[in-house]
Amino acid sequence: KPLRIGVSIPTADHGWTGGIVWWANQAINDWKAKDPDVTFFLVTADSATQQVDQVEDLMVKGIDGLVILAHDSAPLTPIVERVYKEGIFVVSVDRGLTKPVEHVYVAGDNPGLGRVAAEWIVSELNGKGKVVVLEGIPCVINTERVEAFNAVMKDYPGIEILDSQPAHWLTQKGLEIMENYLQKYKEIDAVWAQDDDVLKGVLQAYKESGRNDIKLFLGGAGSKDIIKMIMDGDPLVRADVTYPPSMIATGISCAVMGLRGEKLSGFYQGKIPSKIILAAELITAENAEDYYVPESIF
Amino acid sequence: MKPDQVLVKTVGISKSFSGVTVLDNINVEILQGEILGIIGENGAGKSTFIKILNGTYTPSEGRVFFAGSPVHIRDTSVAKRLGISTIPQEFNLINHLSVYENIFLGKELVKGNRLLDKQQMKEKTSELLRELDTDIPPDAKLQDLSVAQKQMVEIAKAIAYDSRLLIMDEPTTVLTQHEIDILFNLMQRLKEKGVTIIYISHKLREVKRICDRVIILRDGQFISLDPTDALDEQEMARRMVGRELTQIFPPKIQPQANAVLQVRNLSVSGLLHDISFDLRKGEILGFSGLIGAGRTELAEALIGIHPITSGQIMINGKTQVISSPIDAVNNGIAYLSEDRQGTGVLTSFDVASNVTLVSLNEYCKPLIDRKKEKAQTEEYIKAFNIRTPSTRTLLEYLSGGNQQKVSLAKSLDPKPEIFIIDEPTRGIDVNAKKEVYYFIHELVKTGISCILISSEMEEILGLCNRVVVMREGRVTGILEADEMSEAEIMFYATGLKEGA
Amino acid sequence: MQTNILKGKLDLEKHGPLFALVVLFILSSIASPYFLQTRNILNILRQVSYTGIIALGMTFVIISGGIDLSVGSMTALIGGLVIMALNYFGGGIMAIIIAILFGLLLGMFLGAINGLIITKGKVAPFIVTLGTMAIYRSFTLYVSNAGEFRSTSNLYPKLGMGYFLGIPIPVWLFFGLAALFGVILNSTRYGRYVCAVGSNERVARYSAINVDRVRLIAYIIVGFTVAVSAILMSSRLNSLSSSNAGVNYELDAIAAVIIGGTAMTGGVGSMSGTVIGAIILGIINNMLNMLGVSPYLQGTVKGLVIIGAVLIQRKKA
Amino acid sequence: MQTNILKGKLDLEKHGPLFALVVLFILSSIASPYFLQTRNILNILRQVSYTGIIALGMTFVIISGGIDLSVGSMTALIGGLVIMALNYFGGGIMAIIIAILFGLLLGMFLGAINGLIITKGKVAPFIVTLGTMAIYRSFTLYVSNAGEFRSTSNLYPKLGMGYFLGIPIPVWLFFGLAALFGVILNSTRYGRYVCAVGSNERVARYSAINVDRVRLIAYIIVGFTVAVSAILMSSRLNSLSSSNAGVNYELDAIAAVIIGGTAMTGGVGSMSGTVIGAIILGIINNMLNMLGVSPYLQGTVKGLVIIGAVLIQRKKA
Ligand SMILES: Nc1ncnc2c1ncn2[C@@H]1O[C@H](COP(=O)(O)OP(=O)(O)OP(=O)(O)O)[C@@H](O)[C@H]1O
Ligand SMILES: Nc1ncnc2c1ncn2[C@@H]1O[C@H](COP(=O)(O)OP(=O)(O)OP(=O)(O)O)[C@@H](O)[C@H]1O
Ligand SMILES: [Mg+2]
Ligand SMILES: [Mg+2]
Repeated sequence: KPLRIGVSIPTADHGWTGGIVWWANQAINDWKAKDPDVTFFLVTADSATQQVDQVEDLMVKGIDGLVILAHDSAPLTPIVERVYKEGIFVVSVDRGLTKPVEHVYVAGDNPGLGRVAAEWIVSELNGKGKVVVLEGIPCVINTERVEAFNAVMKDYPGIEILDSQPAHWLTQKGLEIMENYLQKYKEIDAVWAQDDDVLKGVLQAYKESGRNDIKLFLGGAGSKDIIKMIMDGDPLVRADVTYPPSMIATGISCAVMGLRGEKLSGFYQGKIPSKIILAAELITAENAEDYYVPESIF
Repeated sequence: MKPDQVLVKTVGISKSFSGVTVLDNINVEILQGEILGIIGENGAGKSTFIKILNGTYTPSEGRVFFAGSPVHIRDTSVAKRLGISTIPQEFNLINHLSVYENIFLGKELVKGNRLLDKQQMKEKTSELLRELDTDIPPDAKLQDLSVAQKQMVEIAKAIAYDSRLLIMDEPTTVLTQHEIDILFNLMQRLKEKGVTIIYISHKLREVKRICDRVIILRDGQFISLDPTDALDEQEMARRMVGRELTQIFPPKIQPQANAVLQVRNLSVSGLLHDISFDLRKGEILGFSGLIGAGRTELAEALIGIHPITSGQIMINGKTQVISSPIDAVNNGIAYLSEDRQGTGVLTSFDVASNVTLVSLNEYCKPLIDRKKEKAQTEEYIKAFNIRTPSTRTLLEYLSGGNQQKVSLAKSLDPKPEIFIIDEPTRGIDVNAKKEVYYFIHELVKTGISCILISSEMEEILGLCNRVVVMREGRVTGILEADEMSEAEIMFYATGLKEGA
Repeated sequence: MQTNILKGKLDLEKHGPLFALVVLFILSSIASPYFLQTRNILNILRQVSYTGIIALGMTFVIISGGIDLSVGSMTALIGGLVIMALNYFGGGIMAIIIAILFGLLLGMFLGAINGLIITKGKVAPFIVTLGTMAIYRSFTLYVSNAGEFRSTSNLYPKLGMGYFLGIPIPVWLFFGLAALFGVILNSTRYGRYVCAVGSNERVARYSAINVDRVRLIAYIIVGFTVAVSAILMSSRLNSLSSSNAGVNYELDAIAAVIIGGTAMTGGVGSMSGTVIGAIILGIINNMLNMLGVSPYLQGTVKGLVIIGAVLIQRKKA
Repeated sequence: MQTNILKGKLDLEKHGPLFALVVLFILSSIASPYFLQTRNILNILRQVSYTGIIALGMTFVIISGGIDLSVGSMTALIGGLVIMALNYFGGGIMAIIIAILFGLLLGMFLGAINGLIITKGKVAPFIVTLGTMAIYRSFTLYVSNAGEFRSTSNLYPKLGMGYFLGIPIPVWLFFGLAALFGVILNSTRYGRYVCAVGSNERVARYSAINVDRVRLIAYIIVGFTVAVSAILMSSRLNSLSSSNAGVNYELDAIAAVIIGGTAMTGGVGSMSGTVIGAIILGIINNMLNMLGVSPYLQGTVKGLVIIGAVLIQRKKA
């Protein structure tokens, strides 16, 4: 039986979303090879409203399944609700919707990312030290991560958070802000950059400053360059926390399997799970190799 | 309405720009229903004076009384309310709007539902233009009109409004005798209706003919206010300049026999048809015609602005393709535009940068040699008596006539072989005119050839060796020196006579 | 004869955008079988109406010789505050009416702020609206803590999602406002003055036109249209994201105006052109999705079509 | 006497941006103890030099009456392709020289594309460069699969990270180019022509100036500066992200030009003004971080300072 599946994701506007686009294409190609009866329509949107438009366009084409990584939760909810009510199989990835209008929800763990990062920093610093934070774009995801991070840190009075500024998940911005931090704070023990793109800028600024007081740097999301550094035993970048863009590929698989009525091996239930939260995993030198996908772009 | 009632009275009006007084303590009374002339050299302060009356400038000192009561003409809308309208020296028209939209700008007619009454405005426009004996369609876009047509629109705009005081700042500089006659008739009629008119001009003959009284200004000072009957043109000129004026036209020089420019069967689609003439070396060749005769278009075709559809241009016997002003300059052709601010000078540039704009190459080695630029500009300032504080003053701060002189200097600076001058003395005073005529005389003496497009018959007769008469984009006649007379030229220009 | 030729030329120039639209329309019908479906056409119209409505107001601003880069941020701010007002008043029918009125007033107020700084402060419109673009966005983030505005009303979405005679409500408003503004631009004093001011400010001033007021009103109008658009959008989504609602709207709106034949330098322009410009942009986006153009190459296609749509007009005219 | 006063007025106008800079400088020194540290000043200068260099080229374009929105995307495309070229040739010193030459030529080529469509196609600069902004970005994403360009050279980063006499190389280039362009603008035929074209195109045409060529060259110059900036940036990070390198550079560059006193409508402007404008923007960003302004309110402060920096000039002049 032929299947038509729409995949709606944000445009590649920074490294991680670039990874999303790459993994979406990857999964689509894998499935095309495996199951020639499935047709995919991939659309990418700059903004929530554009994404709404694109979902409408997909509906005109008559799809059986929709995999959506929403730009924003609330704005996409009404349209996805319409899709859902038309009986289309909906898989929502990463950013949840404000109503239960999906069949499967696949997501990374945003609070988890903040929590795991905080816990690792605390343990590496032995509960004592000065930390600076580079946040993402001011938005919900960022807030969840930062709040979880701060919640952990609250329990350790020995840790002082010196500053927390938005670096918008941009390398260049990370570079600038880190330059300013280095200027402003004569002593820093650890840097949490939240995102690996930003971390690259941060490392550059540190390198240029010629300082050697910082003991550790932690990014986030698990880009291949940073994983490579961990594998190669970099003294400053010893860990990373995943927030894998491959989740979109998992979402696409869920759509096909859901529509085909397949179940997960090892699961005793008849259907695939309706909620899948991918753990925020800590990557260290021991396990880095498992996470390294050299052909990925992120 | 008593004829001798005072409409406008100025008491101690002065105006200074950045500390320089350009108008000093002017006390005059303008009478209801008179036509009052204002004359004076370029930069004497004529435009400044009327700009104070119409609200463009506020005086630095002094007061204005209108119809007996003191008024503070803060801006143009106050002047409008008082019933003062102006035909300004530089066009105040909007290129993107049509003729009727321009005429009614700021005083649109509206219907009961507050929407514009376009039909009525168009009809009124047609009426006004008919009164001026011009057949410009009310719907035409302003940018498609010639300079003379724009001037007629500007006149129509001013009279469309039932004003009590009508100010005309050099309205006739681009008009031919025909239109001037129409305008004067109209002024006479308005005067009979009790409208007061202020008339500024450098054409003293016109002032003598139309004005009841005349004010003379010199260097911002009031010189005299007399009935025109009491003055002749020589006396006016003498008072303006402050000294005796000698013969205005230089003697004519016989040109050489060889032609530097030969135009053969030149046509530009829709504008020019089958034009042929020769320009000899050292000749001043006049071009005469009524408005819309196509003289400006011909000049623009010669410098490559209008693409030529057929025919040839030969320079020194060789056929040349001139498809842009750059080609023209390279072929030694220079052009002085009649549209001073539209295509002539850059008002946001200073005097020196304007003068050297076309010939800038001569001043580069490779950086611009500012000293040389300054020295050259100062020569022109001396030669044409340009009134400017310095070579680095922006052109927008110069009076109209002085801008014209800069424009002339700018086209002359590349030292052309063929010089096309379109209305060269537009808005410049008698004395400066003389300087310009003698300058042209000096030029042709050195072997430069001139095409002189002029609407001033005197100029054509006084300067030119021969004259080409055009009508509706065609050459209707070429008159040799001995055939040249005002009447003969008009015959060809109006189409009563034809054939070269 | 001369007049005829002049007119002929003018008409072609006037109809350049329409010509571009027709070409694009024909190409799209051939390229995709879905394109001509009623539902798709309605989708396109609804999709363009949000930035299209803003573009209508922007037309006045651009003709008057200005520009407004703040419309995107303003959309987010107004949409967000309207939702907050709605929630505050309880979400009933009265609450909706009050919130809408509040939104429209707010839009005109924000537009007036732009206009006043530009006219009274004599600062270039580009700089002023670049500044307020940052400021309005920052307010939005601040009131929402960078989160989302969510309406609790069940009634509110009816407005943005509703239909009237089979046509979505935003589309009605888009065409309705276009007709109204077309009349204002072509047949009222204000419209005439906008063109005059944009074409030559000095002359306009000389003709006793209150130049500052004309320009101020243009910014108030665009503020009003932004409010309409913000209300429609927030109602359609029943929520609004503070960080990315309205992002890049200024570019879309300005592009629609210019593709529609309005000169960037001011002085001339038309409302029908702007409507066509907005629809052209909508068709481009729709076709990119319908044809499944590679995400990486969508930008190329979009860029080429935008330039092409304007080039085609030049060639014809 | 008039001359003096006229000059005096002119000078104040000319020095408006400088005045704004001084005010901001004093305020910043008071507000933050770190501000005046040599290192911080050098940081600011280096941070502004990337968009600052682009702003220098943009100054020509804006004075000539145009605009270039594509500079950000162009930065990404050139930076990316330079890295690819570098890797292809092996990353040695020769490879670096070839890659840089290639990058500069590419920049001029991309600028020329903009310029040619604008002058030959007679399409508004806003539309053309909006289109090429999308196209250049799309190419970048396409060649990199929306990933990152990574250089394998160990030598390349020396360029962007290096110092000469204690001053970072990008800063040298920024000031060097500013000086060079200042001379071109003020003391060469081309500079004079750019002002003439921007001030009144018709007069320029009648004055035998090749208007199209003057404008084309302005776009080629901005392409060149974009290339310089792209090379410096990619060399500093030894890599470049295809999706977000150069995003919003056009806004920063244009803002720098206009804060520097160049008129958006063309005709007048200065290079020193642009340098000052770029530094003003840099100080704003620096202070926002130094003072730890709430992320949500940073936009407000930034917007206010931008508008204020221009307002202060008006008041003085
Ligand atoms: N805006 C201005 N700023 C500075 N100086 C000015 C300004 N306007 C006029 N002037 C100066 O005032 C003087 C008088 O100018 P005005 O335009 O009144 O002369 P005019 O008598 O009309 O001359 P013309 O016959 O050439 O038109 C001139 O020297 C001129 O340079
Ligand atoms: N831009 C234009 N587009 C179309 N027609 C034009 C344009 N400019 C002028 N014309 C027409 O060309 C004809 C000749 O123009 P013009 O009046 O300039 O001739 P002229 O002999 O130079 O007159 P004048 O003595 O008043 O300068 C007129 O019929 C005019 O309407
Ligand atoms: Mg005058
Ligand atoms: Mg003429």
